[in-house]
This record gives sequence, C-alpha cells and structure tokens, in this order.
Amino acid sequence: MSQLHKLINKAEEFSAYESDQKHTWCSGCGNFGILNALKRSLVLENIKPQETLLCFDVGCNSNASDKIKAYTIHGLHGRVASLASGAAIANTKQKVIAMAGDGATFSEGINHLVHAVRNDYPITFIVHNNNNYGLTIGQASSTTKHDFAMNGSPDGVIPEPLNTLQFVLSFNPSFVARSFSGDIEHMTKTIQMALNHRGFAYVEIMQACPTFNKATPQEWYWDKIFDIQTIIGYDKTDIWQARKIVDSLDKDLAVGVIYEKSKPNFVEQLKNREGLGSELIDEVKSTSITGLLQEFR
Amino acid sequence: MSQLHKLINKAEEFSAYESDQKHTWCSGCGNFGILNALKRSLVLENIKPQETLLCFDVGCNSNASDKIKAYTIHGLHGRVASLASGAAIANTKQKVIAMAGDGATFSEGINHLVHAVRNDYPITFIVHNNNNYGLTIGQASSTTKHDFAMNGSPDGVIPEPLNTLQFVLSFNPSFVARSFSGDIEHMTKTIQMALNHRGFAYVEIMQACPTFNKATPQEWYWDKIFDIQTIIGYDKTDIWQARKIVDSLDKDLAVGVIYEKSKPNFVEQLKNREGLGSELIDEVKSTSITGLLQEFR
Amino acid sequence: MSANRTVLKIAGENGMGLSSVGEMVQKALKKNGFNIRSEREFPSTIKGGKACNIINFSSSKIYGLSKTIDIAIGLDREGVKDCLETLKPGGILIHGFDRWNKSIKNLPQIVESKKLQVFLLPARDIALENGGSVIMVNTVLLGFLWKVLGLDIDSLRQQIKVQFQDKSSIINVNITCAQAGFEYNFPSKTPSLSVSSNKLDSTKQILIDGNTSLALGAIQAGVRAYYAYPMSPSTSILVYLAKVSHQTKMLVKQAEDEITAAQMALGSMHMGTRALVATSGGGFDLMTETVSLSGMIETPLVITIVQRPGPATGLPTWTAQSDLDLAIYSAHGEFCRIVLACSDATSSFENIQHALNLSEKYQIPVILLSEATIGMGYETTPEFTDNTIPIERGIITATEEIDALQPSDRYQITSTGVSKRWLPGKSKSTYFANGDEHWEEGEITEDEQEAGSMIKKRLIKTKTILDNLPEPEIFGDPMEADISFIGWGSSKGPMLDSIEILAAKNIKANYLHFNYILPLKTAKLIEFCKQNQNVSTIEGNFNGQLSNLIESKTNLKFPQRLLKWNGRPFYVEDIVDFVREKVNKT
Amino acid sequence: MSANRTVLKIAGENGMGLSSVGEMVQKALKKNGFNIRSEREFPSTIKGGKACNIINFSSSKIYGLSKTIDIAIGLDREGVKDCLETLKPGGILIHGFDRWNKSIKNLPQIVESKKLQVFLLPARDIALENGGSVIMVNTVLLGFLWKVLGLDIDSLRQQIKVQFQDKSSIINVNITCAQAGFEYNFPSKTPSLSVSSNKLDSTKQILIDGNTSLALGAIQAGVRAYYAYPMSPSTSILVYLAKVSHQTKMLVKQAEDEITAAQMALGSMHMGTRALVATSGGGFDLMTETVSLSGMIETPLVITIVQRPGPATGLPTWTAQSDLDLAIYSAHGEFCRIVLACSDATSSFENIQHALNLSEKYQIPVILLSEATIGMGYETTPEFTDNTIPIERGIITATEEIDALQPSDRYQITSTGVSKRWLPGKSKSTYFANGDEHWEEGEITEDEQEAGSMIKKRLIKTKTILDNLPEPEIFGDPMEADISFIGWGSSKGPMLDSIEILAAKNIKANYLHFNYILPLKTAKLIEFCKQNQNVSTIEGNFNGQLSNLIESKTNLKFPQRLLKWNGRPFYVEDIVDFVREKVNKT
Ligand SMILES: Cc1ncc(C[n+]2csc(CCOP(=O)(O)OP(=O)(O)O)c2C)c(N)n1
Ligand SMILES: Cc1ncc(C[n+]2csc(CCOP(=O)(O)OP(=O)(O)O)c2C)c(N)n1
Ligand code: SF4
Ligand code: SF4
Ligand SMILES: [Mg+2]
Ligand SMILES: [Mg+2]
Repeated sequence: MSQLHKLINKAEEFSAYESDQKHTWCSGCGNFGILNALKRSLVLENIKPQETLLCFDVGCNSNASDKIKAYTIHGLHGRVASLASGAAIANTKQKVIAMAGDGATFSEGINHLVHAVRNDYPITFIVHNNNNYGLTIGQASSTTKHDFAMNGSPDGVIPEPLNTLQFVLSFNPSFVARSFSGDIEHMTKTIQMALNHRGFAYVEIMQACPTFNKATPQEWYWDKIFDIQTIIGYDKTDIWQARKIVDSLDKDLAVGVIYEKSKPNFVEQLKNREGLGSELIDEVKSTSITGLLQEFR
Repeated sequence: MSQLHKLINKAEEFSAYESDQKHTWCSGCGNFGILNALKRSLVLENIKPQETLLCFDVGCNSNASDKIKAYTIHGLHGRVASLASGAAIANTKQKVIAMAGDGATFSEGINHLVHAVRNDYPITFIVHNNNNYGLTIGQASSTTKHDFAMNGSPDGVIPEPLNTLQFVLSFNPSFVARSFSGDIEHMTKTIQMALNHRGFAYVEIMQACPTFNKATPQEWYWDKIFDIQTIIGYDKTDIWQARKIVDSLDKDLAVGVIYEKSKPNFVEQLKNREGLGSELIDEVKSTSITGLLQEFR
Repeated sequence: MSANRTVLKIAGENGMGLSSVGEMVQKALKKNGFNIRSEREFPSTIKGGKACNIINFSSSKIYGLSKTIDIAIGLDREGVKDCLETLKPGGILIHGFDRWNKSIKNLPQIVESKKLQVFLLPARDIALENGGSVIMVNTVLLGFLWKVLGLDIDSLRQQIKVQFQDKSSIINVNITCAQAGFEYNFPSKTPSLSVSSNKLDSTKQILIDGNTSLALGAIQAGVRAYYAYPMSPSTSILVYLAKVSHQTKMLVKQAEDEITAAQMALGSMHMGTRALVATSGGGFDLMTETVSLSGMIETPLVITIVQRPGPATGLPTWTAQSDLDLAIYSAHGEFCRIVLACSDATSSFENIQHALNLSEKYQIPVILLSEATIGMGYETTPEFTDNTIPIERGIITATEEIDALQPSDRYQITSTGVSKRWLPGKSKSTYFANGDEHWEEGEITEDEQEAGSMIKKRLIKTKTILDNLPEPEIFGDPMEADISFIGWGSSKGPMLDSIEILAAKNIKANYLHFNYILPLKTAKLIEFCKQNQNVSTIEGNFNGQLSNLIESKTNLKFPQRLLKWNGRPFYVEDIVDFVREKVNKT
Repeated sequence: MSANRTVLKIAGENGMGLSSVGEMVQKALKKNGFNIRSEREFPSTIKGGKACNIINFSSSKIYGLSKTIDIAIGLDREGVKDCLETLKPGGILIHGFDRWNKSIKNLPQIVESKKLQVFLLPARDIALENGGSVIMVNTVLLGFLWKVLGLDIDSLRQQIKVQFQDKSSIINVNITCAQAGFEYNFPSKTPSLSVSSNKLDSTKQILIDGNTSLALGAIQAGVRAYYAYPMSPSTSILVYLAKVSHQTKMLVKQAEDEITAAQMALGSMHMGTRALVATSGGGFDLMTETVSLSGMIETPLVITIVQRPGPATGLPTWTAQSDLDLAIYSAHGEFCRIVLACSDATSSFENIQHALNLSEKYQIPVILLSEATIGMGYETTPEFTDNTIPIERGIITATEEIDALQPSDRYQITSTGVSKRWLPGKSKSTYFANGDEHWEEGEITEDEQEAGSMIKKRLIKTKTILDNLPEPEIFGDPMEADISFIGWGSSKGPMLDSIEILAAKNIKANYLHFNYILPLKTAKLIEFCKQNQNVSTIEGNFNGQLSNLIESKTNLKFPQRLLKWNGRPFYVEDIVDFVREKVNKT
C-alpha cells in the first residue's frame, strides 16, 4: 500500500495532530513539508499525540512548536539536543523528537550535538538545514555557501561551508540520514526509520528557504539529490563508504539512511540500571538512606 | 646543528622565559615537557617574551600561566580558542599561542575549537591531551578510554573515546599535527612548524598524566608512536590519507604534521581590509562619521 | 491629548514590505520639516500576524510616543481591522480594501460607535488605471494621505525618487499613482487634518534609529572590531556595521555564539584595540562568565544589551526595561562594573562612547543598556557631530613611562584601585593576566592577605568611579512639583512630552533621569526627593528594578511606581493617566 | 579563647595524602566521643603548596571553626613551617622532620617568642625499626599525638584497621608504628594536653561533609538523575553520587558542560522525574539562560551552587558567600524563584529536600546555595533519619483529575500564579511548554493583554510563596542583646559558638539566621531589629549582599557589617574580636 493510501486510512489519527494555531512561515517554505512529514511518520508509526514529547529549538523551524497538537517544548536557541535527551532518558516510553535549525545545530549548540551523538541518547533529531538563520532574517550559518552575501556578512562568509554529514560521521554516530524538504514521501520514510532506531537518530533535512536562501532554491536540490538505495552494493554500516558518499556538497547529494550501526543506546548501557525495567519518572519516592550512612558512623 | 646545540647557543634567550613561580605539577607530569618544548620552540624561532601573548585555559596544563615569563592570559575553562583568536586578529604581529586541556577543548569549549579551525584564525593551538580532567582530580574526558573507571564515573564512560584528529579533520583545518609529551625534541620541532603556519595550527600533544591516567602511561605511548615522515609517500595535503592514518586510537599513533593546507588565513581574507597593512590596535582613534550620515538626512 | 503632534498608523500583515512604506513616509515627513518619533510593531515570525508603523510627527520637538492614533492607513484586511480597533474616536481611516464590509465583523457598529471617518479608495483600480501594479495600491493611498494632511505632493514625489533609485523603471509609475491618489476626490466630503509645519531646517536633522546611532557612536569612538551573534532586537547593529564596513574598515564578525563573541571581544580589547559586542538578555546570560573574567583581569569590555521582554525567548520583537538587575548583578564573584542606559538615538550615540572610555579608564566591564523601542524606533534628532567626546584610553604609551614599567605595576595595589595598563608587546615588562586570584605581577596567590587586598583593590574602584560620575539629570523645574518621576531608559521621551502636556493642564511635573545607573549617584536624587513631595518611579518592568536599587542605597522608599511590563513602551497617555490618578488638580 | 574545644592542625605539602591522615584522626576522635568541626585548606593545584586539616574537637557540641591552634603535627618542611607560623603562643608542635633547624629560617626566635612546645620525634627511625616504611612516619606521629591527648591507643588501632581494610598486609605494621609512637618518651618532659570526652554516644552521630549530606538529601528526596560538570568545590557531590549509584540506581551523568547539565536536568524534570545539578558560580553563569527558561515554561529546576571566591577562576578551593546576588538576580527577564542557603551538613541534607519540594510545588527554579567550607568541611552531626520531610510534587495524578484536564489548564491564569501541572503522556490533553510568551495552553501570543497577564501570573507566585515560607530563625535570647547579628550560610556555626563564648564573658549576643533568603521574609526580622539595639550583619562577601537586599525590602539600614572576603570562613575569633570593638563591656 502506498504511503498516501495508508494515510488516508488514518485520517482521524492524522487530524489529531492538527493545531488551531496559524502558520507563520513564508509561502514556499520547506518547513511546511517537514512538519507534514513529521505528522505523517508519527501517524504511520501509530504514535499518538499523547505519547510524544516534541522538543523545539528557536528559529523559523521551531515556530512549529504550537502548530502541531502534541506535548511540546519550545526551548532555548541551540540547546534542544540536550533538553530532549534529558527528557528522553527520564522516560524512554514517551517518543522524544528534537527539531532544530542549522544555526542552532552547528553554531550555538554544536557542543550538544557532538556529545548527544557520542552518548547515543535515544531521540530522533531533525535538523532543518536551510543554510541560514531564517528567523533573525537571513544571516549566514555554518552551512551557508562561501562568498554568498548575507544579512550581516555582505562580503559573504570566510570559512567554507561545514560538511555537516562528514562532521557527524567523525564522532561515532549510530544513525545518520538525510532527506529533502521538497520530498514529503521520502522525508516521511526517513523519519519513520529514525523513529525505529534505538539510539540517537540524526536526520538532516535540506530545507528550502525561498526568502533568504537564494543560493540553493528548491530546484537546485531536485537537480542534485539521489536515493542512496540506488547505489548498488552500498553498505550503510561501512563508515568509510559513508564518508566518501557525503564528501561533495555541490553535486550528487545522497538522501536516505547513509550510516547505521546497531548497538545498545545510552540508557541500555547504564551498568547500574541493568535489568531494572522501570523508568526514572516512576521512581520518584522517599528513599531510605540509612544503608548508606554506615561509612559515616 | 642539533636542536640542543642551537639551544645552548641561545641559553640567554631561553632563560628570559624563566619565571620565579614554582611548578605545581605532579612528578612525571607530561606538562613539564610541553612547557619546555614551548620555550624551546619560541627561542629557536627567535621570538622574545615581549613579542608573545600566551593564552591559557583552565586545567593542570594551564597552571603554567605564570610559570613562563611572557605576556600571558589565564582565561576561563574551555574558552581559550576564542579569546586567543580575538587577541590575534587585533594584532597579528604579536605571536599568539593558546594552550588547553582535552577537557577544555573537546567538552566545555568544543564549539570554539570547531569554529576557530573553520575560520582559520592565525594562532597556534596546543592541546594537552592527558585523557582526563586533571585539575578537578581525574574525571573522564571525551578522550578517556571506554570502560575505564574514573573519578565520577566508576563504571567507566559510555561513549567510545572521541577520535580527536578524525574530528578536527572533518571541519576543514589548515594544519593538524600531533606529538607526544615524552619527546621534547619532536614537540619542539612540531610547535616550530605550527608557529610558522599562517592560519590556525592545531597541535595535539598526547600527554602523560601518571597521577590519573593509568590506562595509557608513558610507555604505552612510546610503544605506539611513529614519525609520520617514516611513511614513504605520505602526502600531508591529502585529507583522505590523513583520515586513514589517524583512524586507530590504540596502535600506530602517527606523530608529526598530519595534514596541512596553504591558504590565506582569516585576517588575510577580510575583503574590507585588503591591502590595509595596519593592525586593529593601531587604528583606535576618533573617527569622523559625517560621511555616513548622508542616508539619514 | 496628543495636542502637540499628529499620530499616523500604517498597518498590515507582517512581511509585506510595511517597513519600506513606513520609511518612505517618515523621510518625506521629515523633509517637510516635521519632528518625528516612530515605532514599529511586528511579531517574531517571518510572515503572518499584524504589524504596523506608528509615526508621531509634529512641528515642535516631540520626545516620546503617543497611542492616540489620529489617522491610519490599512494596507489589507489585517491592517484595516487593526486600525479600526486602535484609531481614536473620530479618527480617519484610509484604505483600499474593498471587501472590508464583508470580511470584518461588527464593522458598522465599530465605525459608528467610534465615529470614525473612513475613506475607502478604489486604490486598486486607480493603480491599474495609471499603469501600476497591485502593489502600488500603497502609493495611491500615500498620495491621498498627502492630501488629507495638506502637504505638498512634491515632497512625496521626491521621496519616491530616492526610495526607488535602484529600480528606476518604476519611479515614474509610482509618482503617477501617488499623484492620482492625491487628486482623488470623494463625492461627498473631503477629509482634512490640519497639520502645520514650522519649516524646521530638516538638513540639520537626521532621521535615525537607536541601534544605528549606537553603531555610529562606536565607529566614532574608534571601535575596530565588532563581534556578535544575531539576536533581536540587537541584530541591526551587526547588519549596519557590516554594511558600512568597506567605508570604516572595521572588522565585523558574526561569531558562532555569544560566548565566542564576548571572548573574542575581550581578547581584542586585551591586545589593545577597541571592540564591541551587542546582544539581548538571553545572549547576555551566556556572556556573563566572560564579564566576570574581565572584572578579574581588569581588561576592559563593553557589552550592549538591547532589551526585550523575557524570560526565555519571551517577546523577541517587543520592548522592555527588565534586564537592569541582570546588568548589575549577574556574573559570579564580586567586582566593579558600570551600567549605563540609553534613552534615545542621541544618547545611544553618546553613551557608547562614554562606555568605552569608562571601561578603558577604569579597566572594568561596562554594560550599556538599550531597549527595542530605542534600538528599532526612529526619531529626528540634531545631526551627530564629530569629536564631541574625546577618546580616553588610560593606557601607558609614552616611551619614558613604558621604559620605567615593572611587571608588578600592572596589578599594583593603589588607593584608587586603578593600576597601570599597557598593551602586550609594548614593554619588556611582561605580566600575567590571571583569571586565578593573583598578586601584583599577576602571579597566582592564595595567601589570605594578598587575596583579600587584591579583591578589595578591584572593588574600591567603585568609590573612585562614584567620585567622577555625573549626577542624574533633572527635567522640568527641579522643585516643588505637583508630581515627580524618577526613571531611566526610554521613559525619558514620554516623560519630557508629559511635562509639557501636564503644564498645559496646570500640573507641574518634573523628572529625574538616570543615564549612569551603576554605581548609583545619590546626592542629587536625595535632594530631589527632599524638594518634591509626590515622587513616583517609572519603569518598564514588573519589579521596579531601579526603584529597588535606590531603596537599597538610600533611605528613600517608593510605594508609588508606574510600571509596565507587557512589551509595550510607555506612551505619554500612560503617564498622563497615572498623574490624573495621583494628582487631585485634574 | 577556644575554651570549649581543642584545635588540632595537621599540615604538610599538598598532594601527600594529608586528607587520609586527617580522615583517620577525625574518625578516631569521633569514636572517642568527641564532637568535631574541621576544615581543609589546600591550593588549586595537584601538587605543591601548603595544605592542612584543621580539626576542632570538643566534648560539648561545637558548630563553627576556631583559628586558635592548640596542637599541630607537621608532616614535612612545609607543614612544620606552617605550624610554627599558625600555632597559638604556648602551643604544641609534634613532628619528625629532623633537618628542621637547618632548613627553617629564624627557627629559634619563633619558638622562643611564641613559647612553643616542640617535640621532634625520631619518627623515621621508629618507623623503620618497627618494620615500617618512611610513609609510616605519619602513623608514629599519630601514636604520639594520642599520648599527648591522653586518649586510649586502642581507638587509633581500631581506626587503622578500618582505614587500611583493603590493604590488610600493612595493618599490623601500622599498628606497631602507632604503638611505638604512643610509647615514645622524651627524656626531659612529657607533653600533655588535657582533653576530656564526655563519652557521647558516637553511634548516633555521623561524621560527614556538607556535599555528601546534600547528596544524601537528594537521594532521600527521590532524585533519580544527577547531571554535572566537574567544578570545585561541588565536584564531590558528583563523585559521591556516582560511587553509590549501584545502590541507589540513580542515573549519574557527567555532562560535557554546564549548559548541557542544566538542560538535561530541565528535560528530565519536565518529563517528570526529579533531577539535580550542582556547580559553582562560574558554572552557574552558564546555566542562567536555562534558569530563565524554567521560569518561563514553569518546569521545576533545582540548581545547587557551592560557592568559592570569584570573579573568574578566583580561589577555586577556598570559600565565600559571594554569589547571593548571582542566585537572586541573574538570568534574563523577570520571573519568580526561590533562593535558600545551607549552613552546615544537616541543613544541606534538609534544604535540598525543601528545594525540590518548593520547585515542584510552585513550578519555578530554585537555587540552593552552599559554600566550600560547608561542602568540604567535616562535622559530627546527629545521624540523618528517613521520612522526615515528605515529598511534595504538586502534580496532577489522580485519574478523575487527569480525565478532567483541559490543555488550557496548564498555564491557566490563577490567583496564586500556580496552575495545574501534569506530566507528558499522562493525559490526552497535551500542552505546549513554550519559551516564547504564550497563553493558557502554551500557544504563542504577542497580545498586550495576554502577555501582560501571563507575565504577571508567573510573578505573583512570589506573594503566594511569601505567605507560605518559614520566617528566619533566631538563636540566643531574641531580645535586648548587647549585640545582635543577622546572617546566612556558614556564618551560623561560628555565630552559635560565639553566643556561648560571649555569654561566658557576660555579653549577651543573639543571631537571626536566614535559611530561606528569597523571597525575603521580613516580619520577624523587623521585630528582631526593634527588640535589639545593636544589630550588625555578618557575611562572607565584600558588598554585604544580604544586607543590601534587606535594606531594599525594609526600612532597616545596616551601617555595621562584619564582612570577610579573603577566601576564609568566619572563625569564632573574627566574631568575638568584632564584638570586642562594638560592645563596651569587654
Ligand atoms: C541565546 C540566543 N541567541 C540568539 C537568539 C536569536 N535567534 C533566534 S533564532 C536564531 C537563528 C535561527 O537560525 P536556525 O537555527 O538556522 O533556524 P531557522 O530560523 O533558519 O529555521 C537566532 C540567532 C536566541 N533566540 N537566543
Ligand atoms: C565553567 C567552568 N567549569 C568547570 C570548571 C572546573 N574545571 C577546572 S579545570 C577543569 C577540567 C580540566 O581538564 P582539562 O581541560 O583536560 O585540563 P587538565 O587539567 O587535564 O590539564 C574543570 C572542569 C571551571 N573552572 N570552569
Ligand atoms: S525565512 Fe525561510 S525558513 Fe523562515 S519561514 Fe521564510 S522561507 Fe521558511
Ligand atoms: S594530575 Fe596529571 S596532568 Fe595534572 S599535574 Fe598531575 S600528572 Fe600532570
Ligand atoms: Mg536555518
Ligand atoms: Mg586533560
């Protein structure tokens, strides 16, 4: 059954996610598609609004925080990876998804990204990479093309754009995927796979921003993307293959799951909580300390 | 002439760097050797104390801040890359060197590292990587070996150690070198090369910490290091060769300049200051703004 | 109420180029010789939600904003709705939204009850008939506005030429549309609002916002490096400085985060140039550890906070005076700092220069507060002039002095708390700028005597500074007022207007304004409170942050506080209404 | 002066296992039935510089520290030098450093002028003769100490067994060395210090430091996740909680930085467990933006600051009360928070529990202050008991209530400022925890009415809390004292001791102690200041931060302040000396 067909059968579940709040994105903004794909994937995975905690950063992308009817947090700029990770490990039964822009992810909050990936906290992390700071009106981000005039950097930025996937692949991720905001079906599938990953699922969406990212408009991406599954013999568990495939930023942009490793996530590796079964949120109660006092007597 | 011979001829210059302050490192600490190599390389490069600004982070390593007689700053924990970069671009004639621990570099201040490298600010950055937080008494850092009990993580840390060089190679560095605190001569040579690099020279010293890093004592390194120049045909401008060579963390640790790229640094790329010749510190004066007022009239 | 001004509102949906219409109108009004004080309201989104420009203009000098809208242009449904709600009774609404009576609820009732004069122009038709496009509806409406205001259409024509100088192909059609709007006549009645200009010499005035003024002050004061991370409402400082960087040769760097911006600025200052950072409250939180370091190593650092309401993301595009406590008390440990606050464009231009001088002279961090309403609001003000505030750096440069330096001079214990500072590289006597507690050369110490006296040395600067800092300024007759106010920041504008308005109602009001807030000067303040019986404070925050500071530093108490914390600036009406309650005369 | 106690100093070079000697002595003294209050002094380096343990012990209860050293053990040159300098006149020095008269300058003069009783044992020889190694010199000295103190050598023997339980091979030789030291006789005179123990039942007492006490309080209160970045003097909380994590099953995570620690804690709290973070001032700077978010989304958050002197890195291993302003005023925007301060081990154990309850009940950030001297100092205190402070979470859990929830209940405007809170996943009614200003369901709003009332809703919690918070506590006779003090934090200990010491000198002193500092309770305080004429404040900072807060919130003024800012805690001598100046009786 096609994705759309499945969704038609779940119209009610889908509409449970509809919020009354008006969207505030420019027309043609890639965020519409991402939000749609997010809802689709949640519905297709049979996850109800009540079962989620969607964590938003600050940026155009995160203005969705009240545009989807679910448990949400709209946190601080750059910090969402840590906020969401802290939430997720307190209750692994609640589905925690974090949403952030490229500004948040690779500038203000890059420390959180590196260490959340390394720790393999059990969340899905979706980067809306529109190659600029949308909400503050079009400044350059780490992914902005070199030499392209932006608000606040009329001469263009000096550094070459960060190769975000090469970067993430350098610190031992367990799941790295990429998709494109123009392709809702592909995004949906990709997010679904991320939702089924045990640990930190890094999903980067190349997001069109018609208002400020004139360098790479919608068509630019359509021209360059190709499904990684079309590469015969591509082994997504091979980090060197992954590194090679993501090397170019200007042509042949692979989409799909680029790298994946199956291993226990952070929570599953906590030695002192092995076999415990309960969640941190279930354990808050007055606890005897008399046993611990022995050494101080 | 051997390094030592050259130094003997410059005994006076060397002693100009001697400070009255007592060292506070454990015996056998690798920081002694690094400080020595730093002084040697400055002397061999004919840089006088007056011509330096040595910027220290916070950690055992940075307790050298008053143990070398030069212009120094002892800043905040994790922030030294940015502090030093800001200083360097204000006066590129003063030699700016930054010193930081692995805790500072890859945890508290990892954002500064990434972007200072990307921007290619003109400083030499020396990481004292002792695989732990020395000054706060032996906690795990991002480079601590997996599963090794440390102060504050008795079960060992969950993530695999960060491959620091692989990491740095992922965001477009212009100079990446590694050396070992036991080998003063090699460190000296390496730092000398760094001092001659135009842009951001990343130098990582694998530093012995006999007090807290029991996992990899001095001998452990001696067993594993080899000079990269011994690899026939090694091309240090080839990023993929570099990536391959740094892949292992447990055996065959290459030392020397691993990757290098010749390009204009940050300051040299500032379009609005092209051909200006003066330093920012020379330009502070009351400046007419009447020309700029036109658009507001 | 708004006797001394006309208030024009231009409203529409956010994201439709409202601000360029607003700019054109203001510039043209300025050319007509009017004084202007305007504000922009818009949501923190890229598109959607209502936005507007509220332009106060007058032939006499006005300082603050009024919320009594005399005349309004609605550019679309959102705009028309907004205008209907906010226009004063009897006010004039001009618009071209022909489906308005179908799409706006309770329309007749609103118009009737407020006795509004509504003029719906067939602006679309006019624009198209004159060869224009739909977007030129705006120009048609402006042309009509010009007639209503009784202004010379030529002034609008000139401004259109300037505005579209980069798109010369559309200049003429815009001019034709404006003319057509100007000439449009309603069959029944012709509206008219008597505005008179005293033909102020507009060439000696500039129309400018506070952020740009601050940026110009920084340029004038020799700032050579600007570091920032974008954050409303401070971002336009970055954008402006970057825009003119080919003229100024200033290094303008968007950093990867606020900590970096602050650290780079501190590094640059330490090396010896003048650097600056600006942000808003949330970004400043991240800079506080660096502020503390500046306090410790006695390296100058100037940070501007353009305030918006918090906590957290709060109301990013709105205004507040709620980060005074933050500026005064944040950053761990005890050290000396100065806090000053801008009140308008001119004080932004000047205060940044004072801030840099003070920071260098006393070798301390200086926090300069501004507000969204100052930073993003426009006003006419006398043209800034060069060389009015000389640069004071307090560094040792003379060769003989340099030659005589000892390393321990750098942090020598002195009676003023200020020791000699020289730049790295300038002397053979090197020093350690040590973030750990240190002794006079900067070498680490943990000795109780040394640590105690070095900490004290840094803190007694406060006394030295207090002896040298200007007292607050009093506006109006300093004595025996019917009502008196004490305030800071943008409150000054509406206060000055209110003093005049109240005088016309036979109420004597005066106002004591703090430009320098920390350390707090108290002599004149205490005198003021002695000579006036009915003293209130006025602040754009909930807690009364300045009031509390004064209460802690003096014996004064302020049970009567005019406070506002909903993201809006003080309007003259807020003050006059408050006075009406507190003074019986009215 | 130190009439009610004996003060023993053990000094040596930093890094030589001083703290394990100190621990052994304290535990053995405790077993002898003594009350103990001790401090550790050491530099912020791994090796080098002088370090010491100063152990106050007494058969009656002691609360604070004295600096009148009665008896000292010098473990090496550094230690002997330090002891010579700091011993009281007539004090006893025990050591085994045989080259001392060659290597210490002015030795005879010092010994003579202070009339010190010095006992140089051939400790090295004794150790070697008894089959021990050089390191067992320490044990020999302890044996001799035991004789001087007139204590049963068996108590030391028992403690040696405990101390070396993991290295059983060296137990016996250590015991032999201790015995040999105990039996060593000087030809001339045998020193002796009369200490008497009232044979307190030591089993009902624990010997513990403040950080561990706080950690135990957190465990008791159901904290299930601890996040921190190492920072002196808070690090031992992390280390202890990690050490016992297999017993408690608590998730103990060293985060990559302070921002992360705070964000993860907030995330965990939001999801519904109890989490905690601790740091020192500089680390807290970085957490302030997160504190502001907690204030905005009304998600509980508890942060402990163990204070050390700043600014910047300052004196990392020393103590201060200088981050009260930071706790109260930092973090941008205005919101409600509570600040409490620990004063000793027991209050650390209790306050963390109160902090968690208050944070959850009022849905606000709570800052708990401690100090290096509390966190790292040891004291004997009655054993902590379970279930004394019930957990209060203020969350909706009952099925009927859950079923009745509406999304807009979450941030509903209420008269107390507190709205219903339920955990994500628990109800079909979802809500938006929005860091942007919002309306009752959490949806973004920029409307002036809504924004204004939501901001106010959050801020009026302060009033609700004030109505429910305990008043400060008074120690000593509450009225008509010759001298009175107001203070917070660790000042309490030496104050309680001083009240007794002063009473013996016929001076009536009393003390009002703030455990809950913000919001400030003023009724009892004002009463106290009415009933006492000679009131001073006592604070471990330069500015008098609590004094200033009180001055701002009341009509009280405190020209008389006992302030200390050199990194050292208050000693009873500091207080008694101050009183001597201020009260004529003496
Ligand atoms: C601490 C802090 N600094 C700065 C800001 C201002 N700010 C809001 S969104 C944003 C950048 C947005 O860029 P990105 O993360 O790429 O999101 P986008 O708007 O492009 O979706 C910035 C700098 C903030 N809210 N907080
Ligand atoms: C903001 C802040 N957080 C924490 C600390 C405490 N601290 C001091 S040094 C250090 C870590 C040192 O580790 P590393 O950088 O590896 O240096 P090393 O001591 O190993 O040389 C920490 C956490 C601090 N000074 N400031
Ligand atoms: S600015 Fe770009 S990212 Fe933001 S709403 Fe508009 S199109 Fe979308
Ligand atoms: S702890 Fe390690 S890094 Fe620190 S001084 Fe000792 S040996 Fe050196
Ligand atoms: Mg973006
Ligand atoms: Mg280290």
